[in-house]
Amino acid sequence: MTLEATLLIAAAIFAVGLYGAISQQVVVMVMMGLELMINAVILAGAGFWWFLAPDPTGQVLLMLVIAAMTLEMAMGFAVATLLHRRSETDMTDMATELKE
Amino acid sequence: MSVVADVAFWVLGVLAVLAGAAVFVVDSMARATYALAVSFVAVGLQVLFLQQTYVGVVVILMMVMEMAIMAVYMVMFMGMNPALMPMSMVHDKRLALAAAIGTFLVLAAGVLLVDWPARRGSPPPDATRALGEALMGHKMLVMTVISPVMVATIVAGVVLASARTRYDRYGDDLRGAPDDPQPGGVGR
Amino acid sequence: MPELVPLATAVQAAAPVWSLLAAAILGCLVMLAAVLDGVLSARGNGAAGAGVGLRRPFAEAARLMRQRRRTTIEPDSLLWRIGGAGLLVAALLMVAVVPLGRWTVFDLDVGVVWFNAMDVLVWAFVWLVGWGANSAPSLVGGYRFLALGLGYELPLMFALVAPPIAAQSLNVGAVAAAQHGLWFVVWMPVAFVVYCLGVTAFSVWGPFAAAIGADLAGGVRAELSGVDRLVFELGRYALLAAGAAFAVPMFLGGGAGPLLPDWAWVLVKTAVLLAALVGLRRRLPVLRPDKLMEVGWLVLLPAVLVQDLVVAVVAAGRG
Amino acid sequence: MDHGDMDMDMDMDMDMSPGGIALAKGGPDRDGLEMDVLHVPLGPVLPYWPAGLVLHCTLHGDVIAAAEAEVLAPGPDEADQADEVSATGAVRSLDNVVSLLALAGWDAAAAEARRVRDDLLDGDGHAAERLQRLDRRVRRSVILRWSLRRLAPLGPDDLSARDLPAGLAGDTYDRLLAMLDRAGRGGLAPLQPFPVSALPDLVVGLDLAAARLVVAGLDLHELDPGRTKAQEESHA
Repeated sequence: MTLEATLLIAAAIFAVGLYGAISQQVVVMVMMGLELMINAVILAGAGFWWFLAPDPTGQVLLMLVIAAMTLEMAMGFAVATLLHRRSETDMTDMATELKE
Repeated sequence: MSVVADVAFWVLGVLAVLAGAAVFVVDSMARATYALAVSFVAVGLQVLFLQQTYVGVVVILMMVMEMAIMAVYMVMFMGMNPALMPMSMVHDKRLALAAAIGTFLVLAAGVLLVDWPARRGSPPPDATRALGEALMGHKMLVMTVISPVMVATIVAGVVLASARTRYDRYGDDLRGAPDDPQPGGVGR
Repeated sequence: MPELVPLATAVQAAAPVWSLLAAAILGCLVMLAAVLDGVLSARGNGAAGAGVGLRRPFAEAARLMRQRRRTTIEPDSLLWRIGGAGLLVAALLMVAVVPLGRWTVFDLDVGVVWFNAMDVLVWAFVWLVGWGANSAPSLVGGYRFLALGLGYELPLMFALVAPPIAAQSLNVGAVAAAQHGLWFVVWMPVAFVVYCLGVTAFSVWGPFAAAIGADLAGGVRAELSGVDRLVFELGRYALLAAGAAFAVPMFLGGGAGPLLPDWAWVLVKTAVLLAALVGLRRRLPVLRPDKLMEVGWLVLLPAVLVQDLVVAVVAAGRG
Repeated sequence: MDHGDMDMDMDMDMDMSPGGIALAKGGPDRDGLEMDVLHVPLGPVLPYWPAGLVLHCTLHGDVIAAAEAEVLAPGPDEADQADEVSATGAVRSLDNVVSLLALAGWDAAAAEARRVRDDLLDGDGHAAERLQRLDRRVRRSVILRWSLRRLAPLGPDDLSARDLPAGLAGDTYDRLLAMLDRAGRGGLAPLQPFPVSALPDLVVGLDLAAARLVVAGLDLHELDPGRTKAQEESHA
């Protein structure tokens, strides 16, 4: 239960999330990859707080990260629904209207 | 006592990583979603071990509810029926794997090589009360920024996602009874 | 290496002996609820005497134990089993933070938030039971439960917020101790009613039983048979009992009361509230999720927010 | 950035059918999304459902997107139907009241209605007085009114367009009260057979729960199969 252990686990989760975010084709699965990455950030933040700087006001950053994760998910679903309705597909490759 | 805590911490860590990996390996959408939920619960418990009880329990609370709703979206968008079917819609898997392993190695090297400083200050006796007073005290700005952003997200999410808005229900002058196929609960 | 003082004491108290005792008490409450439900429905159907009602739950349990398990085509049996057994686990985890007099299995300083996290687990478990069977009625039942959840969850969360505001702590023991003068149920009636609705809702009971409705051939439990069905039913009773047990420290003054010792008062109050909740089942028609959604957001939520405002003003006033 | 050697190792073969059941096809949903289409027949034999009626529903989730009604039995033979019409009329109306109350989830009132129906069937003396008590109890329930109000409202023009009897006017709550009155009056004026072809568009757009409440509220005694599919093909 040392700082290195916490950060190693967080790095592993981050790597898994990165793999998912890059390799998956479906918008919803990419979002799950992003979720895992933010999850790793939360764990790393908690580790830093406890082992390095247990400042009373330090945890507010984690609340901010959790809020950011929720917002990202909500907007992700809204965009995915819009995408699904517009172009009948949710594959990231086909959704390339903005690309010139 | 701390030996049990150490073992439990490591077990939860490995569980979080394996459940996270399972999300992209497993075939059925429901299993992928709830593997992610298990990964989050494991991380939440780990944060609990790191003495931030409120943050840990809130991570569990929020993520399980989010995964319940995400399961609805997964089934809706992926269109899979509950049967387990081979589903590997990935592209350039090797590139992704290489990137992921590379990142992990870089991060692990950083973690192990940097000599982390000693701890500055001592943890507050009651971390939850400290968090509460911080949120309501010096860090009030965080609350005043997050809440309007959340409301904006709710409104934007509904506007983006819904196809049939109030002008379709009430007509252009927004008066009269809504022509919904089924009546709502409050008579609007 | 900084040792973990606060958590160690919390986990220390969770020696296995105490958790077994908590499980046993929950088991007794479940039996009380099942017998009471049997008697009420027997009397409701005009059956002869209460004897029939008394034996019904045990006869039903024996029948389900012997019944061979039926299965469907391509079920997701892993998730199906997890969902079925999960209700009992969630109920046990809820009871862990409830103080029985002086003893608590898991005296967490954010016990209220822990209870809320556990009742959100029930969302996942009931949907998994619906999903796992791979059959249309049970899948529709699972989605109905989520739709109900969107209606009752936020009011329930804000109802759970009111007592900690007055007690100025999220620890369940502290909330119970803060009611020595006046019980919270007296000056937080709206929060108490919404809390009881929430408890009935997350145990898929009474007016919130749309997920197992008769119009869906039993909805989520349509394909459950044998031991799975028994575990699911026990889970529902256990959730009802756990919800009733948690209401005692939150709204009904914990162990406070004349004559009897405090742990006895906790059990008596839990049993009384459990009996009231069990009585709800046959008396009210079922609330359909699409109807409840608007009522939840436009009626219950503002009411509970006003209740929280009143409690906050009083708590601030008292300083 | 071009994709370079896009090694699409997509191995999604299209004709997968796990367990021998074909995958659900997608269909355009009323919200512009693409929803899986599920064909669920609300079968001839179903609790709280008129006997012999089969409603082939096409479901988007649990919303009925399209329905097609059909009557299995060729139609009751005239012999047994003639004699005790009044008792059967009232008893059948009470059967439908039992169905509606049970589908609305109100077990206590459904059990009481079932007891009143049995008393009425074997001509018990104070069945009428119990029916009065049931009627008062149903009218007093606020949640039942809130639950059934404005569900499939039928105005006079809707009724004439679908040539339905005038007794079915109003929404499901009015029809429930009308059923109770009809049972109270001894069901003297039996409704003429219900044209099954009118059923689908009453039900389309509702979810399963609301649809079953509406069907139970229509007080279906006899079903007029109208022209069966075979006859329609021969005419087309």
